[in-house]
Amino acid sequence: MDKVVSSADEAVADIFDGAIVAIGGFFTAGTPTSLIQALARKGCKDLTLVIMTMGPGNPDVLQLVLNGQVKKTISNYPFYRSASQGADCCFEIMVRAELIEVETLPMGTFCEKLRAGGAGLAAFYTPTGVGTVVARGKEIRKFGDRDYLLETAIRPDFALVYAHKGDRMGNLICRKTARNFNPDMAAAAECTIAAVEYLVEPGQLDPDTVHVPGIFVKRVLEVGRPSYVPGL
Amino acid sequence: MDKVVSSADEAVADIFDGAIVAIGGFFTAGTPTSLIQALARKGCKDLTLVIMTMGPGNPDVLQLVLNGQVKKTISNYPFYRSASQGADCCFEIMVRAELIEVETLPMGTFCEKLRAGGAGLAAFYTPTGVGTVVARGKEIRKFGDRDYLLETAIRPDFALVYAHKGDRMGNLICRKTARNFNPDMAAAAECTIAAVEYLVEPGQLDPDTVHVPGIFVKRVLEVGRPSYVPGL
Amino acid sequence: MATRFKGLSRELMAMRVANELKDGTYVNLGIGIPTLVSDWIEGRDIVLQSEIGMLNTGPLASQENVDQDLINASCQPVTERPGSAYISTADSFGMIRGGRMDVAVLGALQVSEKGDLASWANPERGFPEGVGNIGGSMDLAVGAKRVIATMIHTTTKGEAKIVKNCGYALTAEKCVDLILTDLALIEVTPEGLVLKEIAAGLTAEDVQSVTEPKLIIAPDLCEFRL
Amino acid sequence: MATRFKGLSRELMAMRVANELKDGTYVNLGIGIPTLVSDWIEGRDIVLQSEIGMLNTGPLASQENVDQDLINASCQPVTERPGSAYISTADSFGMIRGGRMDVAVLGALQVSEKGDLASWANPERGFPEGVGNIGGSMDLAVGAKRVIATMIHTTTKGEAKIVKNCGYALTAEKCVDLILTDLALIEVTPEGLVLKEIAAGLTAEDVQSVTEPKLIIAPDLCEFRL
Repeated sequence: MDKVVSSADEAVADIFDGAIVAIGGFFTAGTPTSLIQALARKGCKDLTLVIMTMGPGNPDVLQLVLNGQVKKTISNYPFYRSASQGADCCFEIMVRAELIEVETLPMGTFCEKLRAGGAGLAAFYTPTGVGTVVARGKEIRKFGDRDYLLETAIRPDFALVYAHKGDRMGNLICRKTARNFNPDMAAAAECTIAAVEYLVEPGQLDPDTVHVPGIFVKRVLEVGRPSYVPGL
Repeated sequence: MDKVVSSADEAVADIFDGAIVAIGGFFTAGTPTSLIQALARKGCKDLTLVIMTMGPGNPDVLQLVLNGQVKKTISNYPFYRSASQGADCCFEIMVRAELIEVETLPMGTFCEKLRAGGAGLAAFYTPTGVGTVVARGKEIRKFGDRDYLLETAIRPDFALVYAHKGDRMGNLICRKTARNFNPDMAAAAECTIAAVEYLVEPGQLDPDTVHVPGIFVKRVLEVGRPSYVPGL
Repeated sequence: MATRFKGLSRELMAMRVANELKDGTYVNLGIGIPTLVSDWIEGRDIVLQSEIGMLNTGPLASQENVDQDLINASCQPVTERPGSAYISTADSFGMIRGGRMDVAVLGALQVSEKGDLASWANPERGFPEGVGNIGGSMDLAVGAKRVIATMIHTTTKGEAKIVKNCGYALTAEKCVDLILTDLALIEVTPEGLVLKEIAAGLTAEDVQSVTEPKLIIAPDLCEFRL
Repeated sequence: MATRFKGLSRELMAMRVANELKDGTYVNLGIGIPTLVSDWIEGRDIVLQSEIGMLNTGPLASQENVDQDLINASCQPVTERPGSAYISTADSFGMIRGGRMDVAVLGALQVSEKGDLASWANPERGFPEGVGNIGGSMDLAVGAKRVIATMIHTTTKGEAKIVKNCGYALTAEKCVDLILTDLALIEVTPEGLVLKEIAAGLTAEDVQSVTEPKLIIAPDLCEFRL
């Protein structure tokens, strides 16, 4: 199995209008920048993005917003922390204008909905969000003496993920906190596309240390290791 | 934090009568033999064991049965495959005599109940077991066009787990298929006790390759690397 | 007692299953006849999953390269292939339920005409209801995109194992896509069971005589394609 | 507009929180004042968790040892300590909900007398209801064994932030165990809010005058133990 593709444009070629696209990365760490840029070039519309944040540390996703490609986001920390930075941000402006719909989830629920999707579960009961606005319209159920909230799985159509090393079969190893959402998004999506810093041959990754088994990955693109200054 | 204990007996000293004890290992791979032996020496009674199998590849757990320490097992492959081997097995004999209660779960449900316990979830909906005897008395619910079964989390009082390497803070690295149930049992239990082949100092394990973060582990016992012939 | 027909050996059954598998797919092989399938796919571009928590499982280990920490779900020492990955058993079943197995080849005790599978509880063992070795069978039957059930066509007493309704405890409902026995290859379709291939020297009537539901004879019925 | 009392600096607030932490525990520090707590526990046997997916997070990185792949949940470059471990964010929150954090120190906008916490949605930002940066706050508030809420005692307009009922969107109900402001240390008990320590030069009446619910004065009320 050789899942290597030779360009970011080829990697995202079948993403369609209206697709649900999960994008890995936690602020600056572990974001598949070149795949997001290719998605902007491709220009498909009405996208639902499943992504930690829109803006902070992630200027490339703002290009998708500026292009008018984003219909909805499912996020946990969508906005700039600072109100002044936020006021200038095209995403915030479009949210206030009701041009983009935002679903905000607790970070643990956000992850777990993806994890459930990847693991073939329909839904789960979590204690997080009970008694808050997150619980609106959702079932509350008591187990033991505690209330839990029913949350359903997310199965994105596509996931754009990032890893430090990957082999041709799609096995991925992430590095430090750049791992973050990438493994669970890779497992949850129907079609997962991985940007890897270093492409290696099968057999060169220690099988005990693989974070994303190749079965979850449809395409692998080598992007090299960029150098940047982390922080917001 | 130094979680190292100097003997298996010390490691299991607070396991109490009536405790729910999860025991790692898949047949012969990754079983904390010396901790099971210490539990037999300690002799506490009315135990509920959460364990893949009773017997095949696991003679030490049969000693717990012979000692009359086991009230119930929650397993997924409890018996010998061969009826003739099974007929001679003390566990099967006691099950038939209704002296030990057996709850049999699909293997994926077994794992996932532990995973949910460790992750602070109360329950989940799985497609596995719908339309079978496993579904008896459990809620069935439709999500989309498919039926799912409600399964609740397991939170054992103790977990006896096994790893290849461990550091003093309880970080563990497993080896090949000896990983199996060990990480999820470690996360699920109130008190997790780890037998490790090699004890190392904090800093000697690559943090990207840890399978069980030390936060889940209360005690670490170095047991050396035994040599045995795998198979049933 | 019904006539016992002569059909494929277990090894040739495994070979026939191997011919069903496509390159570039992920496959889980159950215990028994399914395990033998691995002998027939060496060198092919098929990734085997072991539900214990391994992807890209290699052939059984020979005595000198046994690794005590490396077994398959049947507890047999196996080997790695380039591009293997280990995962926890929980993640392994996440993968299975999540629909990532293109094919699961499972042993069977009974298969119904609707594709219900009974594979884990032989009443002869005499356990209380609901008790037995379920193992990974239910998850695989439910999760795999395509389920191939393999078994000897009849019991040792000559009773049909392809039945109208399973009398044994179910593994999963309506999950089997293809049945391969020593005597026949039968596809489960919405219209019923379609007899597609049979063992050399047998007729469709022979197979029907040891099969409880009425079989639909495929227009291109032929001998086993081996 | 209420009188603005002079209390602890943010740095000393962080120091006071650090004194609450016990050796041998696992602690998560939120954004803002909580982040500063790490400066006061260096060399102590406390393991910090970053919800991004790291255990045993070390101090902030200095310019020369920045690793672009190593940040905390506030996106600040940090360092490893011996015995660190990386996990996925999903596993990190499993750990948090599963009750493995001995203490979470969280920033707050309001805390009610029942210990309700409002920390994520400032209505001044003007987002639609339910929209904002929830981040990891809800999971931490629900999952940690002990929640310490830190905040400046009043708003910039001098309004009380310790209130009978939170007017801002909740993070979680009845989750706060201890409130640390620049003016006071207040324990949340079934009987109500107990004023335990106050800033030098202030009286219990001063603190009460900028606090909405009636405070219970601890018999051993004293100046901040720094």
